[in-house]
Amino acid sequence: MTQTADVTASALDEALVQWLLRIGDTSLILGHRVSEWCGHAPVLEEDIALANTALDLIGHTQMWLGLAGQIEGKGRDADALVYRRDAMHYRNLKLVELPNDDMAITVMRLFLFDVFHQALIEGLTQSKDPRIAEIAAKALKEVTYHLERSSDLVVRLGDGTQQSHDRMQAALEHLWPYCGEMFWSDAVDETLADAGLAPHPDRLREGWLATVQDILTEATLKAPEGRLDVHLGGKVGRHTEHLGFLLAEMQFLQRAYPDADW
Amino acid sequence: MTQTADVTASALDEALVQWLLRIGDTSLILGHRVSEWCGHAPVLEEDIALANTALDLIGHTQMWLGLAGQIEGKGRDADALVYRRDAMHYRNLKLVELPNDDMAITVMRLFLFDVFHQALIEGLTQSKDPRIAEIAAKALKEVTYHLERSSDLVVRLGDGTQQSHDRMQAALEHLWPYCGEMFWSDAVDETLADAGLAPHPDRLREGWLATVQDILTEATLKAPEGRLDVHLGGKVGRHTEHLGFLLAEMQFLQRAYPDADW
Amino acid sequence: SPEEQAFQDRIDAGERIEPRDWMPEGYRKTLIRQIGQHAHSEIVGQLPEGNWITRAPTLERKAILLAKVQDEAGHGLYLYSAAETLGESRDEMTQKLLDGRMKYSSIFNYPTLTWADIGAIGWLVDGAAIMNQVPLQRTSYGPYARAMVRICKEESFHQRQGYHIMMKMARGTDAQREMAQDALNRFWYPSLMMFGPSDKESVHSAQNMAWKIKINTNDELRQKFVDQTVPQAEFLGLTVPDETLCWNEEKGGYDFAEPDWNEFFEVLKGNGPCNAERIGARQKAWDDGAWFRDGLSAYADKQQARRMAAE
Amino acid sequence: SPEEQAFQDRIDAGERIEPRDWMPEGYRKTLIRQIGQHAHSEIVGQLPEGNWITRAPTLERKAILLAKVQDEAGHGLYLYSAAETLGESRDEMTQKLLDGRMKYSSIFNYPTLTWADIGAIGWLVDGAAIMNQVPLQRTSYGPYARAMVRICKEESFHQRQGYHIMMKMARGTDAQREMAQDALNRFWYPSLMMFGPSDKESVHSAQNMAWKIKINTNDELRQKFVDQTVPQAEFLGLTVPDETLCWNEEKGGYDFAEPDWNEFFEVLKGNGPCNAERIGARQKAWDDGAWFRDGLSAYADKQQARRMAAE
Repeated sequence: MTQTADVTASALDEALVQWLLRIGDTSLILGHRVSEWCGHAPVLEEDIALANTALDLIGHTQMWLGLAGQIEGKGRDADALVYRRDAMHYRNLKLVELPNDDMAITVMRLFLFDVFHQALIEGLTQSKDPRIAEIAAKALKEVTYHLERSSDLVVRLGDGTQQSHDRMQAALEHLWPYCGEMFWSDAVDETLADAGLAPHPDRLREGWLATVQDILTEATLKAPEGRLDVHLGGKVGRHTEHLGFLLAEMQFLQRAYPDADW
Repeated sequence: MTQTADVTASALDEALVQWLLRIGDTSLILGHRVSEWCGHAPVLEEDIALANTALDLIGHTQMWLGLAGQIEGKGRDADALVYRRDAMHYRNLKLVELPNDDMAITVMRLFLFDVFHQALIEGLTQSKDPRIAEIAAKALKEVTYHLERSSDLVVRLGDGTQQSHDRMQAALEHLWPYCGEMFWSDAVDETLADAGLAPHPDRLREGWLATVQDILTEATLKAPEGRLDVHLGGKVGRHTEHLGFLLAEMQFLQRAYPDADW
Repeated sequence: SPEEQAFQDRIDAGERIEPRDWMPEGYRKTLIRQIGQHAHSEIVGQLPEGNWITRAPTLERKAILLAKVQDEAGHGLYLYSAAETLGESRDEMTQKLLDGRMKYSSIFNYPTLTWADIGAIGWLVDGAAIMNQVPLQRTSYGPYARAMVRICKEESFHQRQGYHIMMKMARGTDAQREMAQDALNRFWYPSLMMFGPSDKESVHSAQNMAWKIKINTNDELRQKFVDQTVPQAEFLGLTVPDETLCWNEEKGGYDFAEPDWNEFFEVLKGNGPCNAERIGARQKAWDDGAWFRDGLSAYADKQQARRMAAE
Repeated sequence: SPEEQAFQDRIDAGERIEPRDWMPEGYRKTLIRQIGQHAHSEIVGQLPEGNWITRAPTLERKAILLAKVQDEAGHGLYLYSAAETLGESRDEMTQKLLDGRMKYSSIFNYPTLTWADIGAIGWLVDGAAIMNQVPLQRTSYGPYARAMVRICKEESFHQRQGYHIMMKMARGTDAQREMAQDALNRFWYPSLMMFGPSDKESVHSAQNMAWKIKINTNDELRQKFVDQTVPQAEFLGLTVPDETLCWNEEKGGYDFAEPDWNEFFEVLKGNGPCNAERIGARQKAWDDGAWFRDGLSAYADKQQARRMAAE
């Protein structure tokens, strides 16, 4: 009995580490993309707001990956996980690694992700793992604010000029086939859900669709008819061609000066 | 006496290594920029021609930096020099590290550099150092062809449509203040010139101006009035902000997998 | 018709059809489509490999890869020229590529995620391409057959270079071996798909074979590819991601699992990992390059006018 | 005039001037120029530091840098607001920045080439900025003085963080120390230039001092900066790139070499290492963002129309 319980605990920990990498990497990479706007946003208020969002996401990354490293028990802290893994070992959603392109893509991506993220974090405040619940509780106010802000921008730009409407619609079409990965699940997600540690991704789909639909309607935008789940694989390390370039840039100093302390 | 001769020889070698890094790094970084066009050029013939130019330049890099490593005598081969130096130790001209932006910048930069490069390589075929003369002899046909091709394109695009003319003129204005670095010299260049190993950069200026002026006239373009030598420093390791990003990308694999053989 | 009969007789006799010869409309159209698609594949095929040129791990690898991508552009050039002899211009074909009326090989809708993918593409994708192309050196249309001769020669270099990369990786560090295995895992089935679905009973296929535009069935070529590739994988110490794979003594070849044809059709429909990126990149190159092409042709017009004025 | 006299009396009495108060046209114009230039410096100042956000070496450093750049945008916002109270809109000032009618601090025309530069900017550039700004908390124009109070509080954080980066680097590996020394070499003289050329005999300066828009002379501030910074450099074990530098017991401060004022004027004329890049980046942000700003204001108009229709 004890042995079985031990095996189960270790299998759970393994799944938990994977799950934490997924959520932590997703925060990191989205934060990175958002931070690329620093100094280049269309209006000063956006420079400030985007930097703020990036800061929140980097903060979440520190917590999620810190916990991942701790549970993994191989002496890797959040920085080691961030700066010393190559693309095939990253577990973020593909949605967040796509280039920013323009503010329409940036805003629309934040919105599509924030709807999911807010529901996920809210669910995680009820996690049976107090470490997860605690991080979620810290993050909840921030992600709720992110969602407010991005929904508001989607409405204003969707229902703005013809050009802003068209750009937002095009961004939506571009990003839609990447959204299904948020609800995709495998044994890792099953394990976490069964143990009461995290909501099953599948359970978040319906609420996401409803909220997204509401906001799109208000924004006079139209949900695409194509499949949501065309681009899967990020959660198991099969990424787009963009991630490698992002990491090469992000990791340069740690890779080039492995002995240095910063 | 012998000791003085030795010291002189070692001082010469030191200057020679610096000089070889300058020419080798310049070939490398320009080759890198040109190679970024692969698959993205405006017409198939350009895809081929640009890949060809990049190939030539990478080939020159192998020879120049191979010789640099050999003379340096610290066991660094061309790959070690290319993949394991950070930006402040790179010695290329700033001109070649600027982003491609568009084909006008790309073509104009190649032209402005090729005029200098062709004269330099031709001069180097007369170097008193047979190793340098040999490399130059190998490269001469290629750089002569580069110059033919880029001059031809400058003429055709300068005297093409109004738009192509304007873009070429804008590219010329953009690049002009970087050109002076080709003729800038310091003790390294003096040493090489005094020893009869390489033409003094200053001696190449007049010919460059004359050739450039001829082609620009044929291309119905106008040489800018501003200073040529606004942007110096690449030859002593003070670069633009662009080089760091270029190197992060280029060096990724060697940095991330220091023990690997490829 | 008698003309058609005479045409078929020439083909049956092993004669080459040349651009000015009479040919059935179906033959011409099928060839334009096939050669054009092949040309487009060379062009789009520059992108996944080009993706690693700036990150190649040594100068030598960089030079080899650059030369390879350059060869592909060259192949595109021969093939567009061959198709142009049939009456369709390169620009027309490019338009059809960009607006989706013409296809390119679906394999290029898969991403190159690690350096090992550059090896895998050379080894598997060029390997499969050669398998398809070698018989086409004997195709009935002269310009196409001659283009194939040149192309096959270069492709076999590329395949060897790709295999060499795989060898270095498979026999390298743990991380390299992991990348090599992962590349094989990802490219195996897409490579099998390169031969197309089984065409045993396709009427279309039968006509093309009669015309010697198609020489072997898809299944024959796929079998040949598997039989050639499996021992190569074993030599590398890599595992083909097919648990059902086993030697069939009786047929003298391997039994192997079919790729997921559903995925194949999805990719064909545009739902592959990189369809939008690939066409987007080509569209951007085309749009951004408009001023460049216009400039060159305006200059050519001016030169012509100047020459005429001087006469 | 009597108004002017009354105005000057208020200032001499240490009163604060507020937006609705009467003020001389010269005072207003000088302030708009000075506050606007300061605001522009915060905005353009995001760029050299922003250049390293995606490459910050640890998550903590990344977060600190992001927060710093965000603070700078915030400072820009306060300052534009302060300038707007004088009757010039943010968009007008932005236009003047982009077309060169208004300046920003020349220091931001120098590139950030290594991570140590992020340290050097915090330590030296923010250090010099604070030296300039602390007295301006007592400036005569209320909104400007209040903005300065907020800004100075944050800047001193930034300076400490910058110094901390330098400390880590200067006491780190050889490569790190080399970067730290190189950053000091490159940023020392440009930092000294931040106080501007000597203004001892400038009439302009005298008027601004009477108006309490300027509190100290450039030379006073520069001396103070050197006196504060040299011991900090010594503590780091770095060498200030000035061979003439030495303590002058008599004046109770350091003697030091003047920066190359020729370089200063060249950079001011547009010939600095990054002038074109900085303004180019701001112009691009402005142009690319036009549809975004238009979209938001179109929505605001529609909302207003809807509210009015509903009433």
